[in-house]
Amino acid sequence: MSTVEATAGSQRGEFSDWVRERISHAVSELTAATALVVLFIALSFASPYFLTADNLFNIGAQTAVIAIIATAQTMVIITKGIDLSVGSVAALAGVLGAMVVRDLGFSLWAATVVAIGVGALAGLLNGLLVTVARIPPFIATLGTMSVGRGLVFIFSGAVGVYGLPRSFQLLGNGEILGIPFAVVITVLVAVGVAFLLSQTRFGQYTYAMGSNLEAARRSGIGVRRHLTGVYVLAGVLVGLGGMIAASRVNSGQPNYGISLELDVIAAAVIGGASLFGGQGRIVGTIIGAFLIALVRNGAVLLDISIHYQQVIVGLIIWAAVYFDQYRRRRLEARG
Amino acid sequence: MSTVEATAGSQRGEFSDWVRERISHAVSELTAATALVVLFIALSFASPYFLTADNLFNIGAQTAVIAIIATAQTMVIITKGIDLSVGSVAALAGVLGAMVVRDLGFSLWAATVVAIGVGALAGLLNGLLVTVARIPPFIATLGTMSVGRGLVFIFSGAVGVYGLPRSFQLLGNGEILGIPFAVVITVLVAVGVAFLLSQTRFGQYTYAMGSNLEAARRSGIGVRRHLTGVYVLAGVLVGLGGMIAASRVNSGQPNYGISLELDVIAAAVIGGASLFGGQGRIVGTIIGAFLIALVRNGAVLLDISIHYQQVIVGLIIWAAVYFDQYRRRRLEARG
Amino acid sequence: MATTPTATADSERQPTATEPPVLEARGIVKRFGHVEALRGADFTVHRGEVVALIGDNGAGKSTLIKTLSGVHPPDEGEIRVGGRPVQFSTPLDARRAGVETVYQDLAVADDLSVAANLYLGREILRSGPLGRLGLLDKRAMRNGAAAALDELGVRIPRVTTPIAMLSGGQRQCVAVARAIIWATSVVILDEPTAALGVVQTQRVLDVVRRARDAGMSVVLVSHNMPQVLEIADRVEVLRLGRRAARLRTDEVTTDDLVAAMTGSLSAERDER
Amino acid sequence: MATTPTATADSERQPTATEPPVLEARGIVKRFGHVEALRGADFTVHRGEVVALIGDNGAGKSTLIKTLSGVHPPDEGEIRVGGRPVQFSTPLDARRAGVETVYQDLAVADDLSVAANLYLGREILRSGPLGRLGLLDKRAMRNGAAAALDELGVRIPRVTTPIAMLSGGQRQCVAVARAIIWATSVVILDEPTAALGVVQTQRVLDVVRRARDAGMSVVLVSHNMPQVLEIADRVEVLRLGRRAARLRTDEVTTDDLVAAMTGSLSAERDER
Amino acid sequence: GGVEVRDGGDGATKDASGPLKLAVVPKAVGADYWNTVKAGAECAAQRAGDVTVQWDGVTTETDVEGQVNLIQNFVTKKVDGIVYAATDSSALAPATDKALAANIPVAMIDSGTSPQPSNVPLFATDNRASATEAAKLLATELGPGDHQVALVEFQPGSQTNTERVDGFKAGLAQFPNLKLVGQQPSRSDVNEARRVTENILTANPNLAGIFAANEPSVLGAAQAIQAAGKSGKVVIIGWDAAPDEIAGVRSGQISALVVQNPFKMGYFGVDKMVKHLRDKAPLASADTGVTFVKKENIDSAEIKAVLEPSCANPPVQ
Ligand SMILES: Nc1ncnc2c1ncn2[C@@H]1O[C@H](COP(=O)(O)OP(=O)(O)OP(=O)(O)O)[C@@H](O)[C@H]1O
Ligand SMILES: Nc1ncnc2c1ncn2[C@@H]1O[C@H](COP(=O)(O)OP(=O)(O)OP(=O)(O)O)[C@@H](O)[C@H]1O
Ligand SMILES: [Mg+2]
Ligand SMILES: [Mg+2]
Repeated sequence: MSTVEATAGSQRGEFSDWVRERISHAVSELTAATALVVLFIALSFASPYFLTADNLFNIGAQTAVIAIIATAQTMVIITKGIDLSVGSVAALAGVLGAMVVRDLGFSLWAATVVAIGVGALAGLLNGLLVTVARIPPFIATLGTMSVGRGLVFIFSGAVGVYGLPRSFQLLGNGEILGIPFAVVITVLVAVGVAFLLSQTRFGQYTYAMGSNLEAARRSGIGVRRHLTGVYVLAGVLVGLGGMIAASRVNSGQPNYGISLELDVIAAAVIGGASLFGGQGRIVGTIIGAFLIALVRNGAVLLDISIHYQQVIVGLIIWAAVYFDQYRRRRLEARG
Repeated sequence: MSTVEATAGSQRGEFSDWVRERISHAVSELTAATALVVLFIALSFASPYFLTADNLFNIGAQTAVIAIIATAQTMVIITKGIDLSVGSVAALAGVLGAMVVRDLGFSLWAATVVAIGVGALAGLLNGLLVTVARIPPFIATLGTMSVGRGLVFIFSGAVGVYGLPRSFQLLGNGEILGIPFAVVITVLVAVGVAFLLSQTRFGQYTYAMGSNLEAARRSGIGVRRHLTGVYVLAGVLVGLGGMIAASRVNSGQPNYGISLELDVIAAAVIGGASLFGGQGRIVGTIIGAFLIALVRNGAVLLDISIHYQQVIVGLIIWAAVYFDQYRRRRLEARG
Repeated sequence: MATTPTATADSERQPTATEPPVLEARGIVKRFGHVEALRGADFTVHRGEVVALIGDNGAGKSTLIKTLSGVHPPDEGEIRVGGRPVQFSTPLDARRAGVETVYQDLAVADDLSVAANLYLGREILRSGPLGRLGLLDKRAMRNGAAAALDELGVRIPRVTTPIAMLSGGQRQCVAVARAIIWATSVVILDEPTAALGVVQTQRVLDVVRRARDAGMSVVLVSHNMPQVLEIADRVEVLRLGRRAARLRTDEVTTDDLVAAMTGSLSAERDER
Repeated sequence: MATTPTATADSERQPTATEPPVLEARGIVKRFGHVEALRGADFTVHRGEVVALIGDNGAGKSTLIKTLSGVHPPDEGEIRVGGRPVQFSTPLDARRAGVETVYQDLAVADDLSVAANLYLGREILRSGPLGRLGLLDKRAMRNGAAAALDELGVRIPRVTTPIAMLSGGQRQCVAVARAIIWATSVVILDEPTAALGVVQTQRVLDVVRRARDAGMSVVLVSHNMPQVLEIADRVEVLRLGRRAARLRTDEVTTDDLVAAMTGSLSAERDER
Repeated sequence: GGVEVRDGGDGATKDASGPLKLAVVPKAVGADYWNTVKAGAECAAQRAGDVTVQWDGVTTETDVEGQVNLIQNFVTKKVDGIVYAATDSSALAPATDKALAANIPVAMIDSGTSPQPSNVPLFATDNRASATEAAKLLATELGPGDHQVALVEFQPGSQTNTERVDGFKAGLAQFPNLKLVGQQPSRSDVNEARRVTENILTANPNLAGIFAANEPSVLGAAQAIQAAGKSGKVVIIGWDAAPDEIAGVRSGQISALVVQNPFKMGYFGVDKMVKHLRDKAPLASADTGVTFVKKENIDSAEIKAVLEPSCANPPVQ
């Protein structure tokens, strides 16, 4: 009783620490990832059509836009923000992108630049509303959502933008070496943003601002500039996503993306992001997006009606997050 | 320089303190209230039809459901929660309320009890998901939103519930002494909940849990029970609101309330509630709800197209919250 | 010091006490992920004594206190009240057993007023039927809060001020006042005077003495060794999640205490 | 005490100092709503001295410090650095002027690791072009953080632990270490040792002395009068938002300090 | 045999006499109209025998991408044929192409694609022409003299909505005595339709007529007019034939309804597809026609067949 062991956690060796840390980091994704794998295997058995290259690429292409926009949303959520305007802004970007092709004869790539620019501007607006006007993100982006949708209607005259050349479809329907172009873009975006968040100063500041904005400010971080930067970058991705969506349906759709924000927020949160800021990783978000997509795909393959699909999606959202929370608590409570 | 005045803030007299406190409490509502008054006066001049008893009662009746559900939402927001399921649950309550009248011959009042019961059950589910399963409110209620909508479609067969007796309309279209019944109910609900929040222990706990859940727990508050109670009470009001909405259109509509959650959250936040919990008052929420309703009413009276309406609603949301934040900062910074 | 006689009387009673300890922890283990904050910690408080719980930063003092007040259920070990094993699964359980705690992280609700925080969980209701409906008697709570804070000598703008607007010391005063108002059997104070001014600190120590004289037990966590020696009857030292020593304050010096905390002295006298 | 000679040298230089103070506040007024936290506060630090800023709870110490470090722009009054008036509108401005601060409410990012917090706002980037892209050198930061914490004698599970998991004292050590690593001209410490253990407290005081010896100025807020007398060259007393006294530590006792804080003594010597 | 004849998951077979599995996709689920389409499709399946209909759709007509994905998922599933109503003519064209490329024949109902491949038939009514007809009907009901009229549309930006609005306005243009004083959307929500109509009535106390472009819009507009005590004084021309709409026509609240023949669309879609698959019959488009339902003709046998379709007596001649 009178001797004291000195075996503190700090002396157990660097490597095992590193391993433990990796595991604890991966926990939040693990649940979603496990769910994804289970669902994947279940569907492979349940439907003979599921495990075909075509179907898997389809799922990839179908999920691309959601995944890209969910990536953007994750960045914003990490800063303790939220972006409700993603749907409107994606529609605005897609419609304007389609219009410059149809009316001004822009090439697909020039149009993509325009769409990205539209997204960036919307992001800048969101960022300035949050940082300069100090409007809470929920309200700032709710306003942008409403204004954005109004602008889409005004610009397009509330009519879809049709009559686009076939080349317009390349972004959404084209392939590289048999892999859908949209999937390639999604992978690039996800990897890029994941790298940015985990390995760079910009990412560090993003987490810091979400964790404690005042601490970040007192640490001399230019929080206005950086927070605005996050919104702009998110806007860029949303613009890109909107353009891909337009390209996939070969037209600019003024009604695109209604309630898209809920889907992408769900993807981020299923993937372990916290709406109270400071937490979230892209790999989790991507898994979350695919989890939702897989449920939808599987439901069609198994002939489950949309009504039951909605019930099932709800149950899966609950289950994924429940087990995630449960694991985290267990890990915190017992190791 | 060597004497020290003893005139601390605490010695300035109780009454002036009380006055100052009232003012500072009212600040958050003041901005929204000012906006409401300004808009009211502007509309009185802009449209000769605005300032008629008929139109004002119409606005009241049109806003009743939103105001009731926004009241429910405010309670949840004060606890640092959010309820995305209000639209689905209101639809479910309205559809089931209409179905028991049509298929089982229930009276309107019995059907209202059923609708309230449906809301209470949904609230209980939300509450248990949040407190027992420890799923964050955003996700818990997102799931309920999806499941609830699925159930509405399944129960109703995705068709409106028609063929209701005329008496079914009483709740939404009846009048007492010339005042729409729905308005009377809204006033009762708002006053009741405002009293509950500001004068009772239940209200005190609601703010405490939203401000610091852990502190509330350590203070011996049964946080599970109380938080669940808040969700149940919110569900009751949502069920009531759904029934009034169904009664107003004399049918159960499975599509009712899509994106209603955004409207009611906007009303609450415009009225000074904080999504980070601990803050919010019913007066503000009611003002917020009427502000939005007035914008929509005015836009139609002035024949502004929906496109510009959306832009204007966005601008008003920004402006109301911007000035609210600005005033609060000024008040905090300078007195 | 005016209280020395009492302290002596108490400490004389202790070693041979037949009365079981009011609060006792045995072999408490508590893990957070892969960090083992408590590794079989023991702790004892008898009736009417002031026990200081000391230890290095990160020794596990706050964690031990949280298990004693029902915030963290322990992973292993048992807690006894008056000799009988109990399960504190919520803070309310501990409170019902008469244990009142000031936490190091204060645990106050920032948006609520000072008065509301003082009465949180124990609101004064109106008398009569209105009270049974849960109607608050706000005036009574304001007056009670003002009186309690006066006793600790804190200058606070008004009791209706939200806690968020208080200075560090003012916040701490509110937390201390809250525990002291409600204490019936054991008061646990986790570094209660860390942010307090000289005068307020003395007032808190006075209150602690009065509580002891009234037969209550006080557990005091502090890094201020002179303060510990001044106020405590006994000291228990926690090191790396275990009890490393139990000392009588009338037998030790500051240096002994430091030695015990850092591990150069080990004076655990096992009573079992 | 080993530092007395230096202290004396410094304090001799002061009264007749031709060199302007490194940091000076004049007539600072700061209001929060209807609370006037500062009512014309003055404050002076010269080069190479340790000044203690003391005062009752709620006297306005933390608020004064926040105006000096750019967190709260003052409503009235001016701040001078090396005699020249400056406008600190953000903490970065103060930092650029060489003022480094440990806040009473710590201001750390709970979700970030200990190492990330230590380097927050001053991350080490990889060398070469990757660094120019903002790529972090995480290993260097981990090592640097471990070394800095070792110096303060803190036992922290690992530098990759999120701050949220640390004990109160461990958190404070991180905050202190952060300010000390980066200080170049003035270090302001708002109750830096409130939650620290005996050993850690001594280390912090050692660091303060070394900083002073290296020509830096240190502002220390503390409620621990013996500590103030031990470490500070000079004391400024704040009362009800104003400077109530300026004292030399070699001329006063604890009782004098308490008297000054509570208002029974007023010893403001106006230099202007 | 029942309607849902399961084939044990082995739907890949193209054996002409074997069981067939068809996907039938509406623009959106959740309206009386589409349920009638479903009834028609299932009726045809039942009559043909050994045909399974998989009915699935998105929840809102605006979810164009969702429908693209859905069609694609059906192609993956290798159904024998796809019968669907395009939420957007241009956006769904590639989806149709992909199905055809996978050797899955496609038939369109209600709304086609543009371009419409020659081997893909369209069984539909012309929204635009019918809406123009509705405007003429409104003019007739109101009679000579200057009148104020309003339009309650449902979802701006969706193609059906655009067609009906354009058609109606084109019709109005022929009547200079009719002035369009208000145009607001209901977002296919009865409460919303009621709200905007109330506000339009407030702003235009002399409003004489309303055209409401789909089921929820009609119901909400009728509610608002009734609540304002203007039943019968404001002429309503509506669209679709939900039970309460029919009741409104009977009571005189609603002057006329433009009623398509959704049963026939569903029936034709499945029937022609089955014949194509089994008998190699060529697929050819057909107009399924519209009916104008008024108080006078509501009880005629022909209208009854359209309003209350049953598989015993399908309105498919
Ligand atoms: N953000 C704020 N909002 C409103 N009032 C504030 C705020 N910050 C400080 N105050 C008030 O200003 C006064 C001075 O506070 P300050 O924190 O400067 O005191 P202090 O001297 O640091 O006290 P302590 O020793 O307790 O830390 C207090 O009465 C406090 O209530
Ligand atoms: N919630 C938690 N999650 C993870 N680790 C924790 C948690 N709480 C405490 N710890 C760890 O447990 C150990 C003991 O912490 P504790 O707060 O009990 O120390 P303490 O003795 O109170 O120290 P101090 O004197 O600094 O307040 C520390 O190493 C800390 O990192
Ligand atoms: Mg502690
Ligand atoms: Mg302070």
